[in-house]
Amino acid sequence: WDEPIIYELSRKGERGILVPEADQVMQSPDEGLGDIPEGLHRKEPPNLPEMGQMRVLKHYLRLSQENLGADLNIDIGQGTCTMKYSPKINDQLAANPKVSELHPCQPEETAQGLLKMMYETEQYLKAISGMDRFSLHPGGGSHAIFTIASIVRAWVDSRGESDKRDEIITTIFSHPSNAAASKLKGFKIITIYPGPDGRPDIEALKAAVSERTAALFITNPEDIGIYNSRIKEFTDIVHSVGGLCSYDQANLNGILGLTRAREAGFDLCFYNLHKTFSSPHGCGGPGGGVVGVTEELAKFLPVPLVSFDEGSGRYFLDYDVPCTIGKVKDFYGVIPVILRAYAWIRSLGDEGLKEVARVALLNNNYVFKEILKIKGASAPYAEGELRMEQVRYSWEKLTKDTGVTTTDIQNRMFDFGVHYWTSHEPWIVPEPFTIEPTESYSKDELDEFLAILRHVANEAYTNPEIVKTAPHRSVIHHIDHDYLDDPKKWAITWRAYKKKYTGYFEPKERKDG
Amino acid sequence: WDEPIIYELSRKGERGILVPEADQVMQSPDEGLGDIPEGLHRKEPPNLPEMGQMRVLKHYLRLSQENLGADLNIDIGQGTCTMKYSPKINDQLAANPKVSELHPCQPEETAQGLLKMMYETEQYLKAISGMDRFSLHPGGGSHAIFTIASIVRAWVDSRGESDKRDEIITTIFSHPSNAAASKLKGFKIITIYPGPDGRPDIEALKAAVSERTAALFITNPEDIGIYNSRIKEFTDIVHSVGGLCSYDQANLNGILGLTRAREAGFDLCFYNLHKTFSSPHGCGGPGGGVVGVTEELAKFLPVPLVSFDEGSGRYFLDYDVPCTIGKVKDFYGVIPVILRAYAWIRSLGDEGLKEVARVALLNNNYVFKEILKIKGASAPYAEGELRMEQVRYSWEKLTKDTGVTTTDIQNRMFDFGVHYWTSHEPWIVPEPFTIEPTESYSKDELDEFLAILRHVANEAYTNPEIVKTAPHRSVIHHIDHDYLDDPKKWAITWRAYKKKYTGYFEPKERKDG
Amino acid sequence: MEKRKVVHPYIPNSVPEVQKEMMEAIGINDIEELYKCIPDELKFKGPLNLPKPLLSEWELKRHVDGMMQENASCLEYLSFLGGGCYQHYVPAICDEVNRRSEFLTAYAGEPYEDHGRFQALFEYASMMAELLEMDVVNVPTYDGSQAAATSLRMASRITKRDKVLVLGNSNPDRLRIIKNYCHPGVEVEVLPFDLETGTANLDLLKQKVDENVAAVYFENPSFFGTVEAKGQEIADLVHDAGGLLVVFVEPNSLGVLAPPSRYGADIVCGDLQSLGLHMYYGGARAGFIATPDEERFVMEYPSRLFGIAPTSHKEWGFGDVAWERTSFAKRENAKEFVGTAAALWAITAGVYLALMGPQGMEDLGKGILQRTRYARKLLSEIPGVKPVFPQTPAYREFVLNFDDTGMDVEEINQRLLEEKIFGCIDLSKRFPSLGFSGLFCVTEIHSAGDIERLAKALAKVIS
Amino acid sequence: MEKRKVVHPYIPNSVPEVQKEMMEAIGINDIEELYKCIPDELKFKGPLNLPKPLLSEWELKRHVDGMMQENASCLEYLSFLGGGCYQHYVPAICDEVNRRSEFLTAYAGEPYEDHGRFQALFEYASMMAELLEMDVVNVPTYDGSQAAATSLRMASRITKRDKVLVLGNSNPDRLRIIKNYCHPGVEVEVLPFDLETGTANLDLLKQKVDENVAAVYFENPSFFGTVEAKGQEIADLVHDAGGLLVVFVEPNSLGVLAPPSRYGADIVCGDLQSLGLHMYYGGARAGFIATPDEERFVMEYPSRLFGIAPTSHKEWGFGDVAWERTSFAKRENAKEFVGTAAALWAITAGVYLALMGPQGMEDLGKGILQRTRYARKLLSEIPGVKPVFPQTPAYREFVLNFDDTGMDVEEINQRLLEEKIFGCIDLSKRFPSLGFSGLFCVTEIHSAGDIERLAKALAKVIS
Repeated sequence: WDEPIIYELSRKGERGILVPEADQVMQSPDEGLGDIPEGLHRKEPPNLPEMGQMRVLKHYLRLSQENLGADLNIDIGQGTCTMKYSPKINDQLAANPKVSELHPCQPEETAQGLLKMMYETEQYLKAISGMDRFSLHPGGGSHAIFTIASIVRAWVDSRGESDKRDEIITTIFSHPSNAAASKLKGFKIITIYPGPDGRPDIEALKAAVSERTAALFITNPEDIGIYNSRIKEFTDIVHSVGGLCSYDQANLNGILGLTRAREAGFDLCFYNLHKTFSSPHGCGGPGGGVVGVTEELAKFLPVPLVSFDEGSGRYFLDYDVPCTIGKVKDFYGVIPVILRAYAWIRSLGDEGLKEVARVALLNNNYVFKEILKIKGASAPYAEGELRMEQVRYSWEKLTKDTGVTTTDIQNRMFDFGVHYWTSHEPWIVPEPFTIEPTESYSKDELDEFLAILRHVANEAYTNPEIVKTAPHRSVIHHIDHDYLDDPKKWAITWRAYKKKYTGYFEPKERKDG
Repeated sequence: WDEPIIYELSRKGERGILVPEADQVMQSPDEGLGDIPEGLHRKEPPNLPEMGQMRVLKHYLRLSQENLGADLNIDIGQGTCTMKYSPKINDQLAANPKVSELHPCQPEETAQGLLKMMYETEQYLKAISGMDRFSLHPGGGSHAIFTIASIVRAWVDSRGESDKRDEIITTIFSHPSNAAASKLKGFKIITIYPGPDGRPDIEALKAAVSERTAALFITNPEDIGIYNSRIKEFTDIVHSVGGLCSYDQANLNGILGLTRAREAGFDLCFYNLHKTFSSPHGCGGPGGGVVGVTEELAKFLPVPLVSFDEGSGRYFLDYDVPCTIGKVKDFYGVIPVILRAYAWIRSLGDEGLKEVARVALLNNNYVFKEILKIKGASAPYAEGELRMEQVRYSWEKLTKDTGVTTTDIQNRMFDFGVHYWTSHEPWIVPEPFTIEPTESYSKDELDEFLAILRHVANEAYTNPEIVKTAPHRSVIHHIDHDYLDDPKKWAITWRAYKKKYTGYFEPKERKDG
Repeated sequence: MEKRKVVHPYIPNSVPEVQKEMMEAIGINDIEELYKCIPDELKFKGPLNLPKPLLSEWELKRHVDGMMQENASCLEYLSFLGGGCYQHYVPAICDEVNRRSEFLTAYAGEPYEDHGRFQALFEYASMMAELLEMDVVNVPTYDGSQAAATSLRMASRITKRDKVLVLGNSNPDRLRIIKNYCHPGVEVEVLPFDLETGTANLDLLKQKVDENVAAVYFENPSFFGTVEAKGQEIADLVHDAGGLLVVFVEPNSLGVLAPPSRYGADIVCGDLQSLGLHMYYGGARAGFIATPDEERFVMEYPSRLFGIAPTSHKEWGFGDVAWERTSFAKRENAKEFVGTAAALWAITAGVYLALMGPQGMEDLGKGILQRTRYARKLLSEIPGVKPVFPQTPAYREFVLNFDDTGMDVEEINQRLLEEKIFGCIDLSKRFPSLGFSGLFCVTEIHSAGDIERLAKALAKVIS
Repeated sequence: MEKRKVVHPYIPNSVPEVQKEMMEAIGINDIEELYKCIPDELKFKGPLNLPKPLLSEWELKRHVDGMMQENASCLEYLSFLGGGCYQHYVPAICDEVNRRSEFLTAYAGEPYEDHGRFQALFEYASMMAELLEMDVVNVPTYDGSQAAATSLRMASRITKRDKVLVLGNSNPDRLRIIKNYCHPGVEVEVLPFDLETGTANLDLLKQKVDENVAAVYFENPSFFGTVEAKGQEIADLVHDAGGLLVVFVEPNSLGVLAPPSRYGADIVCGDLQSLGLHMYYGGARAGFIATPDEERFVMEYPSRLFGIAPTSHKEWGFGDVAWERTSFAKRENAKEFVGTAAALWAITAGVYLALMGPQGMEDLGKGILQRTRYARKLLSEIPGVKPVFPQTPAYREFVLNFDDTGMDVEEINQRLLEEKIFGCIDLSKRFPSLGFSGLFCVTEIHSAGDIERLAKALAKVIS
């Protein structure tokens, strides 16, 4: 499709949908806005497109087809993000009007089904983590980290150590939000880098901890797919100086049911429901992040929790959280996402969840072995060891040999209808890419992805031009990035575009003219 | 996508969905089939594909993207079929479990909402047609014609004229099923051809009628989009010899609310709910055909009808139809389609329905004027007259000038992402195509379609090769039709393919070898 | 105050300014000029007698959903109704696929633009072919009854004979459809079934089958749920007389039961409703017809048949096989007629079969057999309740007799309704020879608890 | 009898033979070898304490739907609840689009593969920009409260000041979120509202606004539904002191009410729930932030911003604007943090705005104003019921006081519940200064009949 910007489809007078008119009795005799003062009237109608319903639908259907969702491609090229299958039945269950048409303030007795679901979900998460209490509020992984940082902040404050414990330690292969959200909550950040085996350097940690250490925010296995076997030592070290330990388990997929945060010595942890727990990613949300804490920290959780009253046999919204950080999100969490996670857990059970992790490991190591055979590819760190659920690879050699970079490879992979992502910044691993096969893909699909990767790597050696000039089969061609970074050129809305340009990017007025 | 045949995706052991097991108490101690005699056991499991759920979904999503539905393209190239907008809200209403999860034999008191909807729909159809009673049973337009032919048959038989009245008259521009279904019901077919103005020749009709005439089956306006103003004379002529008149209003779109079957003298008529009444076409059904008759013929309708009992205030399935032809379809009609039609009528009302017809005429005549300006295109018959809701055009001149045929044009139109159909056979109009813009498309979309058509016609004159070798941008390329018509070569299932071929169409054994 | 003209969301060009522009292009001043060819006396001038439009979606939704609120669905009530329409589980993916705009709103496109539709329907036919062990399967007809009727018409044309024998344990509504469809031209004789077993009366068949008989038709399982074990004998009988055997089969039984082709059926037909379609008050149906890959069969189909074909670039191509058979090509000289029927339901059934796979179909069939046995046994133990055809194996449905309860079936059903149970289909009127009997149905959706709930309610009702 | 291993439909490679094949390729004999790096003492060996799996979809669906059956939805009960979550009509197309696999399951693709997602989000921002009359709009945050909190943090960074003033007639839960989000680093002072009008106390503001104040924040309409008419005065006040004005606005009011940019707001924020999202028990939220197109604003956004850019072939291209601001690029040196938030809801809101168009938004706003007036008037006529802030115009919500009824709000709500009505949000505890008061809400889905039903029920309940 060569689908125009929606404003180019507008035709004055067309209507996409009609609104229920106020009945005669409710209409005022005048045409005006009643008691709204003149100054607050909108003088000109908002410049929204005017389109018939079918054209609106067609526009968005066409745009939808210009996407590669997990349902459509072999979506293992987005490492760290656990692009697993999101069962359609769970979408159907979440679309039930008995879920979607509930108001958060309706009497609890009329929402018992939903409250029970939330309560039970918490019980399952407790079993999976070994933690004592969960908040289902956060809207995503970064939000969960922010919530944890808020709890650490409240904990520090509650101990009167606000000025003393002001450092949070994290690792370079942990998600950037660990550093960013902690900073927001007023902590200084100390970042640990990996040792030669790819695992965070325990000596660096020892050097970093002190009575200023508020907490350790760490992932394990980290984004490079290597499990830190000494994780308990890490948490012990931090505990020894009185700090807390927070486990970033946004992606739990490689160890689900195999090992738990509790036994590894963590005080807090979180899961992304849109990763391990299968809720779809929705172009970047709505997702869900759930935060688990030990008994000691439960009193800091945001309100309300969902509790059960034995007496009345009723579930209720529990605001009795003495040191609560208050709220981090409107109402009680991303309900349709939580419901999907509930259904997913229920459909698999104990054995199923463990099989998820086992097959995620199996798939990943199968792909790992095959990628290492590709000329130009390598997997830095921990040579000879197997990996967990994902691997961060490097095209360093291929780039040296051919000049083709991981970004070039990325653009070329699109030509074959598969997604491929480089990696989070900074690129400690040179020319990186991260592959996470999850449990959702069959061997045949993994083989197909590998064949494409092999083909493109081979092209890099035999016909680098075709890779460097990719994509060739995308809806669009090379984008000029200058228009995204220069304040004079960027246009973040059509309104801004129209102020800066006429026609196709013809500047309205000369700059510095 | 280059999506394989589903059997190529099968992997032994994979499962797409699990079935609820019988509880322990229901399981027999043995693993066998209980009392089913050995000879009836299936010995080898059916050779169905074995696939994980995500892969099944992906397969069908990819196949879906390889279609041009009305929601996706400017679907005005399928004349006679009224490819209008099917409102999504109506799909949503039909998906209500209070509709989809009803059993046809459940007590009528538990299906009052649905029965009322059916009853009301009949009332609306009566208002629109002027007829006295409707059956909602038939599954489509051809099925409605068959139902009408069955009624005519029963009527003839009931009068003891089975051997005498054995002819049905139709016209060449009426849908082929008028002839075919009547033939099936034991009638001889007389086909009337158009006069120079494109309208069925009234003299030919006069010559055709006799005491053998059971009925006239006619469309108006016919597929070529010309309204026969003398239609009342036609029905009078047939009535004068004691025959019935059946109005094929599969497509009512050009005259909806503007003129009715009753006033034109018809005894029977039918509508396609998936054309005029907006139910989606579903790749070729499920559709719906509704048959309307005068009071005199109501006693022949299939059972049950839906009636209302004043006394109890209840709607009920009415089997009291004395001369019923019996049944033509399981249960009571295509409920989700009927519901959509109900909702569509309710959303538009009297004025809205008339506006549908008016805009269908407006759109068509706008397109008509523009197409006549294209070099090589013409619209046979009734020169200088406007058209109704569609037009049958001809590329006769273009083909003569350039050698490019309407089929070539068709294949080339696909390259621009629009649908284009030639016409029903036989091609009385040479190198035909039929355009029916309906009321659903904006002027901009009509202009876009016209621009494509103009472009392709121009290519025919300037670069005929590119048209003749089209399509160039389809998922697939030129198909060898020999494999569809030769019994030795055709394969209607993968099972048959595997018996005839190995690899890619390599014959398993030499023929005549 | 002048009323503003409604610009309807479904009719973009109802904008007055646009209409004016287009009228100018056409060269008219008033839209009415566009239908001046309709004679004045035929013009309909009054308002249609219709209720006020519900212009906003919300009002429409509120109205329609509100009306449907008066229905009680089989998700709310516990239902044991069958009789040709069955409550099986419909996988979410089936809905997902058939609600896709691309499938839902496609229609008659050519193989080049609608490649996906052709492939999906070819695959549907291919999977059905495996289930049935037949090499040709059509693009579906309106419903199973239409498929049955056409199968008999096909048999008549193939054998050039004009009489068919159908067993009396068939679905009586289906027989009405067959009779109308075959009239005139093919005589349909209904043979009484064996009252002892609910299956074919072989002696009677032996008398009746002769060289005038184009086909014998039976359903397996029958309308009563009884499984016909004498298929091969019947096939031999009719084949010996030069006729064909037509069997109407429940496809979802074929994970465990032998397909009719294994006991000699020449034409197999049935309905797809049990393969992933919601019940829709009996409104979701699609009929299949399967035959061997022989020209004498293939050329008699009225339906479209999609075949696979090579392309110039070695892709999988598809198209219509033997198009010239159809009424699209040949009008009254075609085989019967063809039109828009039920393609989307075939795609859906294909999705269902792909999800189920061989193991799923076996699990399904086995589970239904287990439940049928359990339910029949449990209910038969209730005092006053007698199983009908107790010696005959049953699939999914079975008949119980209530003569000893002193109640008629309608009353029993009415009382069960108070327990929020849809009980059984009353056979008393249509099969008086069975006394006060009812037809019960269980599927994979019924748990032991559900069946026990019925048993308890039934015991209470008739005690 | 050995139990067959479950091959789960979601885990294709749980087939034992496939696992064996893959293990061979890897060079291991047992899957456990894959996690031998986990020390034995950390390995979790017992079963997780989870209920038995519901392996079939049917069992899962029956279980979950059965559980949800215990809820009573706002389609079954007549609801007048608002307070931050609103029952507006969600057009079918909104659901249709956001349930499309292609949008639902896409994630972080690049502009070349996910062109449609980028365009849809750019268009969303563009339509919001017109509604708000602002030139920059972000890819949304988790919710409106997060947007409000971030807006205040942005204001603090822009002005390099660390104190913000927020009006006390704001949503109290939102203020809790703001306070936690701003701590530490930005001090949040809550100013009492004018008890007479339910709007800003201008005198108090004049005292409080000084050169330490980064921003003044208010909501329009306020938590009480009151419309703030003194926006320009407040803007002038804070601008004179070198601070910024941050306004949280209800976007669906902007078809009739002036956007905050017209009365001097520098940063405008809010929630998208009212633009085509179902309520989901408060679970469907997305926050927007809008500012002028000035570098000092743009560079302070933590969110992603999608811009339009030319391509080598003159198509419309898209990409991330000023990526280097974000925590993806800069970790702790970024502006706040960013992660997966609520993109799908933004696409949905875009669909909503495209469907509504200018006329739809005007009709919507006008209709809500009419209903608000009607409901407030009708209910206030009931003896014992007093309107609170009676002189202040209200949008969608309004407060009623029940002091004279002798009943508390909880009791009234309880009694209304018996009439199948969800009445009002009880303000008694959180706003004791308002006495026994409740917050009522009406939207375009309420007919006059609905409102009259409430009035009748309320009159009955308190009489």
